[in-house]
Amino acid sequence: MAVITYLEAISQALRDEMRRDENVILLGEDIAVFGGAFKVTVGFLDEFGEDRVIDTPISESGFTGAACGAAVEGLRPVVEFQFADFIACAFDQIVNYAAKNYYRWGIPMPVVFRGPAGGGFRGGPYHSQNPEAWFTHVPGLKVVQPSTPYDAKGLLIAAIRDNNPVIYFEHKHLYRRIKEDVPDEDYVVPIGVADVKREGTDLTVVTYGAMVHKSLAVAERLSREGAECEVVDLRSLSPLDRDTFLASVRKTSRALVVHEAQLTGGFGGEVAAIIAQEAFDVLDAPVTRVAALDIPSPFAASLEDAMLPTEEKIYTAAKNVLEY
Amino acid sequence: MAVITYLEAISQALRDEMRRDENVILLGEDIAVFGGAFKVTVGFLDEFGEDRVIDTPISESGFTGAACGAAVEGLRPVVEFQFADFIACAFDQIVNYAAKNYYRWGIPMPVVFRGPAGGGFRGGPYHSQNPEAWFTHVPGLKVVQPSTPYDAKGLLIAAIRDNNPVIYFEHKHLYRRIKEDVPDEDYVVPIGVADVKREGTDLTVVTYGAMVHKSLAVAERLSREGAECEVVDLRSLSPLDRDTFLASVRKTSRALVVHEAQLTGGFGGEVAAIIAQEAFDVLDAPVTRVAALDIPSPFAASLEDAMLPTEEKIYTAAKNVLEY
Amino acid sequence: MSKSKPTIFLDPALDRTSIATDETISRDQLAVWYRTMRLARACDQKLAALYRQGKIVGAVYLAIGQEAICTGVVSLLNRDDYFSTVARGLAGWFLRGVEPKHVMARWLGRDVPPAHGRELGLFFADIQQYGIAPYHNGSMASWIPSGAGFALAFKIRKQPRVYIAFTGDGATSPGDFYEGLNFAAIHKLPLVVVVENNCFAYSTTIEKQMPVENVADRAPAFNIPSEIAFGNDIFEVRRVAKRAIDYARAGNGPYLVEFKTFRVRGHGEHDDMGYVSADLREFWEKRDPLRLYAEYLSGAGGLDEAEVKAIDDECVQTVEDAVAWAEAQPEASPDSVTDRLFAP
Amino acid sequence: MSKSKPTIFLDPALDRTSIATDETISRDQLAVWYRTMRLARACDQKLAALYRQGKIVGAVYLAIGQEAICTGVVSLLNRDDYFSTVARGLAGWFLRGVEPKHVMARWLGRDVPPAHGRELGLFFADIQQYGIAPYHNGSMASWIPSGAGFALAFKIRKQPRVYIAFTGDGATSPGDFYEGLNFAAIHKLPLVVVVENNCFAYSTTIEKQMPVENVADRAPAFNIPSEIAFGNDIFEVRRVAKRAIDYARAGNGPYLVEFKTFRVRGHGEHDDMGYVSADLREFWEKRDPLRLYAEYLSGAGGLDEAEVKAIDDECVQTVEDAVAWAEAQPEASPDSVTDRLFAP
Ligand SMILES: Cc1ncc(C[n+]2csc(CCOP(=O)(O)OP(=O)(O)O)c2C)c(N)n1
Ligand SMILES: Cc1ncc(C[n+]2csc(CCOP(=O)(O)OP(=O)(O)O)c2C)c(N)n1
Ligand SMILES: [Mg+2]
Ligand SMILES: [Mg+2]
Repeated sequence: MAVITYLEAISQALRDEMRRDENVILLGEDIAVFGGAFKVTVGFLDEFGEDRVIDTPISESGFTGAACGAAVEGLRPVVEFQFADFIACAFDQIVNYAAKNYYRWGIPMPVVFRGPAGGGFRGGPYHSQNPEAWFTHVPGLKVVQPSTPYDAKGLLIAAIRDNNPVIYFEHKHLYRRIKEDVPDEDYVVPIGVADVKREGTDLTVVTYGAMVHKSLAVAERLSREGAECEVVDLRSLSPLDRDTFLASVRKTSRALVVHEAQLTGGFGGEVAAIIAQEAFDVLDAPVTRVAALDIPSPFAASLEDAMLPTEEKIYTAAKNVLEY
Repeated sequence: MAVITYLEAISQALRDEMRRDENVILLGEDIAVFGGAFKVTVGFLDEFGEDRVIDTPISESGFTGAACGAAVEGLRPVVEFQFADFIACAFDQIVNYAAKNYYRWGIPMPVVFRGPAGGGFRGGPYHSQNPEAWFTHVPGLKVVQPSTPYDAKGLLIAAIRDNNPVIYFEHKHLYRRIKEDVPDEDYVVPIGVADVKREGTDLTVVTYGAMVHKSLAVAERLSREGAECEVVDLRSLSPLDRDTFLASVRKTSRALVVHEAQLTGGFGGEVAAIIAQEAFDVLDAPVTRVAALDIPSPFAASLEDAMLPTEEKIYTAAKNVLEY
Repeated sequence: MSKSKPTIFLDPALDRTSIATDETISRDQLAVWYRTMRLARACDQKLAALYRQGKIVGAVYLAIGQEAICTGVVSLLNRDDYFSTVARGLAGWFLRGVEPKHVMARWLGRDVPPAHGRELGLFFADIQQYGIAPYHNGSMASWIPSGAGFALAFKIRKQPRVYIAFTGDGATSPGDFYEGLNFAAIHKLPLVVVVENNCFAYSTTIEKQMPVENVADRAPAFNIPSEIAFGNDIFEVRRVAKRAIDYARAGNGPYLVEFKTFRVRGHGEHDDMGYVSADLREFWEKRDPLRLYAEYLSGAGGLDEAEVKAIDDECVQTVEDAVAWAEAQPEASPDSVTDRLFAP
Repeated sequence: MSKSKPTIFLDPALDRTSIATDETISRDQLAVWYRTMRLARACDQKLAALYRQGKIVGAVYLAIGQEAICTGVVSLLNRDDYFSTVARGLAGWFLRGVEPKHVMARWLGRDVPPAHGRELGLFFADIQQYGIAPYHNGSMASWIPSGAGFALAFKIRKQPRVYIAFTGDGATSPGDFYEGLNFAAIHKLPLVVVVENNCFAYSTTIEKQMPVENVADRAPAFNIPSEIAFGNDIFEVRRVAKRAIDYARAGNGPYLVEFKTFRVRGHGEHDDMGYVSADLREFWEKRDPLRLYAEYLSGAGGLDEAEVKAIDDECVQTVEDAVAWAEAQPEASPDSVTDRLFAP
C-alpha cells in the first residue's frame, strides 16, 4: 500500500500490465521519448523499448485502426489520445471497427483507448470535452471512467485484460489532485460494477468521474444539514450497473444524476430515464439532472465556471429534490 | 399541390433552393454524373453545372471541412453522405468545427449535412445506422429528421436557409414508400417545432422519423380498442420542442418514447428524462421507451426484424403504459 | 460526362490481349487457378440472378472482370499470411478454401459461421480457418490502418509474414489510406497494398478522385516502391505481386501495387452503369481475365478446350449445388440476435 | 533518443547565417516587417512571463524563432486574401493590423471581440476586419479541408484570391491533410499550404512522423508544385512564397511550400524540451530570424543600430502597455455564457 495520485495509479496499472504480459503495447503521440503530455508513461520507453512504446504521428484514425488490427492478432494495445477531444478523429475506427467486430465475426479485439477528458483548467473548446456519450450509444464498446486512484488502477487493469474494446476516460483535473492508499500488487475493479462511494438514506446521487468528488462534498454539506445522500459512482457506463443505482433509489426514493458533460443528450438522460421507468413506483420527487450547460467549453475562467456543474449547482438541485 | 414521395420532396427542396439562391451548392459522392446513390439529385448536374454539383472523392472529412469553409465564405453547401453511416468519417469536422464555430467567433456557417439513415432493408451493420444521438449531444448543431414528404421538403428548405450547421437525417425506408400532397411552391417547416401527427387523450407517443408511421399504425389499432394516442413527431431533435410534448403529456398523463436507433444512450433517454422530470406531477405511469436492441444492425431479415422496433413491440409497450 | 473520356483506355505498355508466362507451372496448378476464377465468376453470375429474383435483398456487388488479381496475389501467399478483400475478392477466398455453399448461405442470411447472419455475404473474416482477417469493411480505406496493425504484430513478433490489403481506387482517397500507409512506412511494416484500379469508384472517374493519373503516383509520399501492372493477366499479377510480397516479407516495409482492371458490372447490381461508355466496355471485354486465361490454357497451357469447358461446367454445377445447400440452411434464429456482442 | 540525431541539421543548400535581398525595398517597409517580427517576439516573451506568474492559466504556446515565415508570407497578400495560422502566427496577425492589446486581453480571457472569452488567445479569426478565417483549430490539419473550402468559394465566384494555410510539420500527418489537399488539387483551388517545419511535432521528431525527409516530398501525391526553403530568412520566405501565391492566384491550383525552421521554446511553456539536443539549439540560435534580420537592417538595410534598438524598445513598451490595457478589461460575464450559440 502506498498513497499515490490518480495519475500514478494509471501509470502503475500500465507498467504492471506491461511487465506481466508482453503483449501489452502502447501507442500514442509523444508517449515514448516525452513520456506523454501528462507524463503518464515517463520511463516506459527505457524499460520496454521502442517496439512496445510507440510514438505515433498525429494520426488518430490511423493508429487506432492499427491498434485494433494488432489486437485481433493477439497484442493488447493501449492507445493514448493526447486529449480525449481528439478521439473524434478516430471516431469511425472505434464505432465501426472496434465496436462491431466481435458481433460480426466472433473474433476478440482486446484494445484500450485512454482519453484524458474533462475541464476545469481553462483548456478551452478543444481540450476540455467529456465525450463519453458519443460512445455509450455504441453497442460493442465498454466505457469506463474512474474517479479515484484505486478505481483508476483497478479499472485500467480490468480494461487491459478485457477481450473487448474498452474506452477509458480519465479526468485530467483529478490527475494530481486526488490521492489515496492503493495496493501495490495488481487487482481488478470489474467493469460493469458501480460503487457506492457514500451511503445514505435520503437521496441517491448517481454520478461518475470528477463529479463524484463534488457530489461527495455536497453530501457532506447536506449531512451537516441533516440529509444523508447516497453517492453511487457508476465507474462503468457501458455495461451499466443498473441494479446498484436502482437499489439505492428504492431505498431513498429520490434521485439526482450528475455529470460534467453537457446536459442534453448526455449519459445522464439514459440514467434518469432508467430510474424514472424502473423506480417509478417509489419516486417521491422527479429525477433531476445536473450537468454542464449546452455550449462548447469556453476558455475564460468566468465562463468555464459558469458552464460547468459546480458544488453550488449540485447542492441547489439536491435541495430541490429533497424538499420536493 | 401534387402527390410526391418523400424522396421527391427532398429533390424538390434542393432544386428549388438551388434555383432561388446561387449560393446553394451540393457536394457528395456520386451525386453529379450518377445523380446520387438514391437518385435524389438526378438531372442536377445538367441544370446547375459542375461548379454547383460536385462529385467528390471518398473523403467525408475532407469535403465536410471544405463545405464548412465555403459556408463561412457565404456559400450554402448541402453535403450528401452516401449513407448516414459514413458521417462517422466526418465526425471531427462536424462536432469540432461546424458545431463550435459560431460560439467561438460569431461568424455564421450555413451548411447542411444530409444523411440517408435507417434500417429495415437488410443493409447490414454499415448501411442501416441511425446516428442522430451522436450529434444531439453536441451544442451548436441543429439536428432534424422528417417523417413525411411535407416535412421533408419544408425542413430541408429551412435547413438550407438556416445560418447554422444543420444535420438532416432522411430515412431511406421512407424514400419511395411514403407519399402525400405537397405544395409546389416553397415553404418552410420551422426547425425546432414539433408536430402533433395525431391527437389523442390517453397516451402521448413521442417519436420521429420512420417510427412516426409505425406509431400511427399502432395508434389506429389502439383506437379501435378504445384508447386514443397522441402522436408527437419531434421533427427537430436539436433544438428540441419540449413544450409540445410536455403539453401533450400534461393532457394524457402517460408517455411512450419511440425511436429506431438503439435504446441505450439514444435520444429517447433525453426525451424520457425531460418528461419524467418536468411532468412528474401528472404522470400516471412510468415513461417507457421502445427502441432497437443494443447491438449493431444485423443483415439477415430474421435478425434485423428482431432488432428493430416493430409495431408489435410498440403496441405491447403502449398497452403496458395504458394499463399501468 | 465520363463518356468524353479519351479513347486511350490503358497505357499501351500495359495493354495486352493475350497472355503468357515464363514460370514453369504444372497443368494441375494452372487448372486450380482457372477453376478458382471461374468459380468466382459463376458465383457472381448466380448472385446477380438471385438478386434479380429478389432472393437476395439489399444489394449485391460483383467482381466480374477482376478475378485475376486476387487469384494471382493469393496464389503467392503462405498459409500464415493474412489478407483482406473489399467487395471484389471472392476468388481470393476460394483459393484459400472457402466453400461456395457457405458464401451463398451467407448472402442468403443463413445461420452459418462466422457471421451467423450478422453480415452481408460480401464480407468475410475467418482468421483461424482461412487467414482472412477481420477488418472494418464499412468505411473505405479503414482497412489500411488495421492492415498496418496486423503487420505491426508480425514485426513485433519477428514473424516473416505479410498482410495484403486489397483496395479499390476509390478507397485510396480517404485519410485512412494516408494515415495507415504512413504508419506502415515509418515502421517498415510488411503491408502490401494491392490497388484494384477498375476505372471507377461507384460512378466516379479517376479524374474526379485524384489529381494524379495513377494511384501508384502517390507512393513517393510514403517513400515506398510501387508498380503499375495489367490486372487481367494472372501471370503478370503473380510476377509483380511476388516482388511486392518478397520485399515486404524481407522487412523492407510496405509496397504498393496498382493493377489496372475494369468493373464489368455496375457498382452493385442495382447500378445500370449509364455512366460507362460503350467503347470502354468493349475495350475491356476483349481483355476479360477469364477469356485471356482460357485462351492461354487451351493453347500454351496444354489443356484442351474440352478440359477447360469441363471446369466451366463443373463450376456452374458447384454453384447450383451451393445455392441448393444454402437455401436449405436455417435462418438465424431471432432469439440469437443479442448473442455474441461481447467476447468473454 | 533525438539526441543521437546526425549533426547536419539543415541541408547545406538551405543553410545561411546572414541574409540579403535583391528586391528594392524601402527602409520604411523594412522597418515595418522588423517591427512586426519584433513585436511578436516581445509579445511571446511576455506571454511566457505571464504564464510563469500564473496570470495566464492553462498553457501558452510561443512562436519564438519562426517569426520570419508568417511575416514574409503575409507581407505578400492582398487585403482580400485569407489566411489561417495554427499556434505560431502572431506576427502574421500583427501585419494585418491586429493589436497586441487585444491579443493580450484574449490570452487573459477578457471580454473582447471576437471571442469574448470563449477561446484561447492562441486562436484568432476575424474575417471582416483582418481576413483571418475561422477554421477548426482543435484537431491538427482540420484546416486544410476548410482552406480548400474557402478557396473553392473563391474559384466558384471567379475571384482572384488565395487562401494560405499555415501548418506545422506534425499537422501534415493526419488524414485531413491528405483529403483536403487532394480535393484542392483535383479542383485546382487557390490554396497555398505553408509548412513551418520546426523539427518537431511536440516532442516527436520528423523521422517518427513521416517516412520521407521533407514534407515537400509528398507533393507528387497531389501532383502539385512544392519548394523547400530556409524559413528564418524573411527575404527567402518572400521569394519562395511569391511564386506559390502567384501560381495559385493564377488558377493553377494548390502549391506547397516547406520552410525549415526551429521552435526555440517548448511545444508550450510547460515543456522543458528535454528531448532537444544542445547542438540543435545552438545551431538554430545562430540562425535566429530576428538576429539575421537585425544584422541585415543595420548593414545593407540602411538603418543604424540605434534605429533598430529603438524599434526593439518600442515593441517592448507596446507589449507592456498592451498587458496593462488588457488587465483593465472586464472578464466575460458569466451571464453571457450561453449567448451566441446559434446564428440568427
Ligand atoms: C467512407 C465511405 N464512404 C462511402 C462509401 C460508399 N461506397 C462503398 S464502395 C464505394 C466506391 C468504392 O470504389 P473503389 O474503392 O474504387 O472500389 P470498387 O467498388 O471500384 O471495387 C463507395 C463510395 C463507403 N463504403 N465508405
Ligand atoms: C488531431 C490532433 N491530435 C493531437 C493534437 C495535440 N497537438 C497539438 S499541437 C501538436 C503538435 C503539432 O506539431 P506541428 O504540427 O509540427 O506544429 P508545431 O507545434 O511544431 O508548430 C499536437 C500533437 C491535436 N491538436 N490534434
Ligand atoms: Mg474502383
Ligand atoms: Mg512542428
